[in-house]
Amino acid sequence: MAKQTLTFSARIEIRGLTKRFHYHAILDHLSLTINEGDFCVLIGANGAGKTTLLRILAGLIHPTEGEIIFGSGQITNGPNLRRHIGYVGHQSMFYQDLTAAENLMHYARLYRLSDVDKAITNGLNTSGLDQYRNQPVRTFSRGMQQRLSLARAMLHEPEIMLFDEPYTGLDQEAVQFLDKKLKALNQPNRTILMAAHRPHRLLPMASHIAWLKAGKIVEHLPISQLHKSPALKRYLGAPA
Amino acid sequence: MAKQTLTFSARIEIRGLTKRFHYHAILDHLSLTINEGDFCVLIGANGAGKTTLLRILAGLIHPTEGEIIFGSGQITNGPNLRRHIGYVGHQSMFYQDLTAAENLMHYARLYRLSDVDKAITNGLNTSGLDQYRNQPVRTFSRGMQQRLSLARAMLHEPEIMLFDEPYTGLDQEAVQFLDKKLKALNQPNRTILMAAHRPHRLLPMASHIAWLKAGKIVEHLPISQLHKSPALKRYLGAPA
Amino acid sequence: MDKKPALLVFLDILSVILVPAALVLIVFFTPVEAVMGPVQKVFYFHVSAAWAGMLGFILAAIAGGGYLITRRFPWDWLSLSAIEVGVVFGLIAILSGMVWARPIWNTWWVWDPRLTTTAIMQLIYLAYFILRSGLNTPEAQARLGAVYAIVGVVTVPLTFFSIRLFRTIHPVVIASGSGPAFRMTPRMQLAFFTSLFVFTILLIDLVWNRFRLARLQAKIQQEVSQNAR
Amino acid sequence: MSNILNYLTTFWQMFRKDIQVEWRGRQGVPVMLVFTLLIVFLFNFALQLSPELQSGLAAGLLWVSLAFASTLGLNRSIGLERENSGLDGLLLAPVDRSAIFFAKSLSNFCFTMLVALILLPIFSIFYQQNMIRLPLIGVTLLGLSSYTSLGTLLAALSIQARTRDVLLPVLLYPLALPILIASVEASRAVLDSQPMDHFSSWIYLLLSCTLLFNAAGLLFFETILEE
Amino acid sequence: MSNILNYLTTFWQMFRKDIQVEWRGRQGVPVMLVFTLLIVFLFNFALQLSPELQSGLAAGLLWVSLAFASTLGLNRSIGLERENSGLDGLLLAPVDRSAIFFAKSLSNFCFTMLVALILLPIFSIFYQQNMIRLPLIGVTLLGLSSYTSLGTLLAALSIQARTRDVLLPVLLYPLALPILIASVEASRAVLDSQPMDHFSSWIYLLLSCTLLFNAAGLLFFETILEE
Ligand code: HEM
Ligand SMILES: Nc1ncnc2c1ncn2[C@@H]1O[C@H](COP(=O)(O)OP(=O)(O)OP(=O)(O)O)[C@@H](O)[C@H]1O
Ligand SMILES: Nc1ncnc2c1ncn2[C@@H]1O[C@H](COP(=O)(O)OP(=O)(O)OP(=O)(O)O)[C@@H](O)[C@H]1O
Ligand SMILES: [Mg+2]
Ligand SMILES: [Mg+2]
Repeated sequence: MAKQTLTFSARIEIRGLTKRFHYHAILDHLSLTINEGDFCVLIGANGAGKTTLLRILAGLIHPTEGEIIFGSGQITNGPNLRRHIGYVGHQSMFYQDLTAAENLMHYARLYRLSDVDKAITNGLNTSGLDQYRNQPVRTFSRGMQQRLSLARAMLHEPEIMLFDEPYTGLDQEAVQFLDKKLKALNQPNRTILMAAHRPHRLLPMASHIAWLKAGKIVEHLPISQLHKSPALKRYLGAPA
Repeated sequence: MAKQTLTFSARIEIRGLTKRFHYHAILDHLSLTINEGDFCVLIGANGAGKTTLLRILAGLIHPTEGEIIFGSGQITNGPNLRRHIGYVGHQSMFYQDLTAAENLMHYARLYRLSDVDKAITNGLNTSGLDQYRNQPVRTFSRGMQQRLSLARAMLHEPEIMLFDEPYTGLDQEAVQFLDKKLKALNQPNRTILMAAHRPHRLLPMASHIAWLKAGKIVEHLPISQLHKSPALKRYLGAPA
Repeated sequence: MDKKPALLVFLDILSVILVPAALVLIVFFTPVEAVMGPVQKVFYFHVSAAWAGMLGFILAAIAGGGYLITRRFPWDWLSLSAIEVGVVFGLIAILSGMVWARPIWNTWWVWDPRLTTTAIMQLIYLAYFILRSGLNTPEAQARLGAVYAIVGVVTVPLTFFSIRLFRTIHPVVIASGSGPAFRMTPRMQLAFFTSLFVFTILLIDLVWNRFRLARLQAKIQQEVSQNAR
Repeated sequence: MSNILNYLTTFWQMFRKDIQVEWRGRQGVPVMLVFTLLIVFLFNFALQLSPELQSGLAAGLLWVSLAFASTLGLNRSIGLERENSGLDGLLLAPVDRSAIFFAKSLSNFCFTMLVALILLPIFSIFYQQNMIRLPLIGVTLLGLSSYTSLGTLLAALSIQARTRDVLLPVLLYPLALPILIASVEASRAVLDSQPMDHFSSWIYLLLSCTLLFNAAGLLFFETILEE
Repeated sequence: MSNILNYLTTFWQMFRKDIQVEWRGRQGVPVMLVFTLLIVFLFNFALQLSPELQSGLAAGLLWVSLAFASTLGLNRSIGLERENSGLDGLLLAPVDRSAIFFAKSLSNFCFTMLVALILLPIFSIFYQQNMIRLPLIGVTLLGLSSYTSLGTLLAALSIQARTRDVLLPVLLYPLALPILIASVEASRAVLDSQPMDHFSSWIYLLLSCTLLFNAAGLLFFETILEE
């Protein structure tokens, strides 16, 4: 099995993306390019379409129009592309009757990881769920489910990571784990796109910020240029 | 219909509360008193039992042992008590096929509010969902659902408000609305108990803080006394 | 709303003329069948309606395929229109069959395979509407509706062949059946093929008109949702 | 006095909401209707019921298909309350939970009865006998009202299980057997134009089942809903 | 080559997971089994099947009850993937979606077949004839395999609808009718000890249905799952 990872460049180019629900365009000819190695924070009001955008990128919903080019565009949609993508959404995506370890095992096998056991132990360890590994996911609290979701999404160490408000429900300890993990992940060959409502804590880590408004990306700047957009600064407000 | 509100005092006294799942005690002889007019922030690690505690207080699950006394204890469980309680949980509790306005209407009628229309318009206004009032809840984004949940819980202006991470998924605008609303709600005859993971923004508003750990409340202090508990201060960490 | 294409106007007029013409042909031109009497004249519309209905369902499956390949809504409108019109024709076939059955078999309904498979085919396409109405977006309706229309079309040949598969009291005319068939005189054949033709024209006309209605509905919805915000 | 009024308000509001949701989605009644027809066709094929037999079977088939269909309706009606923990919302409301029970069983009854009323003329055609008779409608009314109150009770029980999707029929059918038998027997007697006193015992059985299950709802619904 | 291997790995992993979940909860098979027995009792009561009749009806009843029961199994099996958007997790995985289809239909088939195998001896006792015959088992195998592949396909269709709880039977039964008829006819022929060539056309019909619906799964499953 030749590793395709070698040739994959984690660049995302979105061109003229439109998504309509009942003829109402949530995303309206949106264009955005995220270069390999970027850590882009996606902000926008409730209902702006952040989740919709991320789900389209993850291949979970189909856009009405427009195209998305990953890397140099050789790998088009399908299993080979999905191998390079990790996604953490609003919901936890687990089999409620299986234990944490069994769920991770299932995904590890679907991703055909070479060392399944190590990957699982590692995932449970870093998310601090070791002691709950044999407990059915059904009994997990919200924060525990979120931790497990993060572990699941990082299991196969994808080059493109899509996070939809990943800090939701995490306690102080887990927040620190995620911060650390994000710093470790943030490498030149990996692209991170993260929807967040209170991005202040992320600003030191992230490289770019994109503002989704009325179906379009109205601002997309490196963090260092933030001062150039007073509107964006105003929207972000004071750190909470 | 005589208003019972006049005689109701919004005090919560929890005595020896135990909740076991499969013989494992999540809450273990927990005792806590929240006085009328308090705004108590409940903190604790993921899986500590915050949600369990709040759901027990809301009457959604029954404790294994222990008792809870509301007010002076005359009003025991049942409809009369539930009238004074508002709860915002992890889930949104709406009929997905009905619109936002219809859902609020349903609850307003169940609570037998005197001016249903005004209550709904008011609720939708303050939560900024006016333009979505006739859209089915099914199509709402996470943040919009959370806003609606808040509107629902406050519809009947209860004396006891239980919030489980109410800031989840809210954007900047909604956060400000909630802050303002909380300040308005925080009155001498109203008690607020709120589970939160990053309570720094709440500290100026709240009056007390309670720390749930290993099934017990290990600290319960007025905010002003926070400096007396170095462990708690360490747990809270630096403001994010 | 754009103007009706000339061909459609022509089809409209054609069907308005042809349906009464066929009726006249059937009533005055064909002989009265010896055994069954005048009721037998239901035959022409009965078979034609059943034929048109099945044609509609097959058309819907093809249009469904078109949607899945191109992902363009007009195909979906066509598929939906064809099924709606097909269901109406199917109902006409069943009702006219019932009218026929009453004097011949002395009952409105028997549990005969042909009758049952026809009714089941109707239910399949009623379920199609239930499926669509349970889906939230036009995209999902189109996509899943197309899959269902394609999978569902397998019952059409089954209904057609049911009289040839099972022992049945329902007559077989087309194909060299040996069952309780009746012979068609040349005049009967003329009327029969005429009404088949007329119903085919009627099907095309109705589907086309319904298709335009679907397009209009989509347009209105679009405008409404644009004005909403 | 004001208590009774409150009770009725709750009852009415819950009932109204069910009608509203059904009206919005228009899914329960059509699904049930198509489903009953399907069952009838399926049985006629699979069991190859011969025509002579069928007139006697009409009552049995009517009730079996109504029983199956109304399970669908019950599942949907209670699934509605469960989506996104809507049940929590109800439990929080300051209302008597038994009022919720009565409202739910009334709405379930209405939907199933509607299906039955559409079914009777269709059955009349299929089985060549006039089934649109007042006494038969009366029996259907009684039978369905006890069936749906039992069903509502058990549906509330079953949603708390992990296997809620499939549990209801397994709980419901055995318990509903007396109701079904009584309804079938009474319907058969009506169709055979027997005098009332020949089957009055079945009617009494149905009446007492209705009373019993409604009383059970009144007593136990609160207990069933709490977690 | 490595593609085929990948495909098989996915298939095997999905199948294994279904078995694991079933083993953990032990909910699908027992529920189906109890349900089939209930249906048999219900029919015997409601339709007042007389003992002489029953031997001819056994095949019909067997298939009707299997059809009903396996709908429960299908609902549960696909409900499993839906809970907490588990379906999203599957869609994210770098696997061929048709492999998921084959795995799901195999596991559904296994559970239903297990129920059928337990049912055959029970039916033998109820209807006083030996039903544990190899040809009958063969017919059951064929019939159920095409039934479950069609069912899996339609279950995937129906979970995307708002009325998913109740939609499946309405979609499935009419389309499955050919399968059911063929299975009933073939089973009847086997029970009457007819020679194979008397009912071989039914067997061919079943074989072609199996092929057809599996091909439909291969073609359409990807399309069905995308949102
Ligand atoms: C409710 C009752 C009936 C239904 C649902 C029904 C249905 C159908 C359908 C769907 C067809 C067209 C299928 C095909 O072309 O193969 C058909 C054809 C036909 N029907 Fe009926 N029918 C009914 C009653 C009757 C009765 C009572 C008669 C006359 C005794 C009759 C005579 C015929 C004949 C002669 C054909 C043409 C058969 C052929 O060659 O295919 N039908 N019927
Ligand atoms: N099926 C649908 N029909 C109609 N509108 C829909 C549908 N699904 C989503 N929407 C609309 O799409 C918009 C975007 O939703 P989305 O979940 O992407 O927002 P978001 O940016 O993630 O918001 P949040 O910050 O609250 O999570 C919302 O306004 C929502 O009402
Ligand atoms: N049915 C159950 N069986 C066994 N354990 C359970 C069950 N339900 C909950 N638990 C356990 O109860 C504990 C408390 O859960 P709870 O949801 O109250 O935590 P929480 O403090 O709200 O956590 P979070 O901050 O993540 O929301 C968890 O450890 C969970 O594993
Ligand atoms: Mg979102
Ligand atoms: Mg919690």
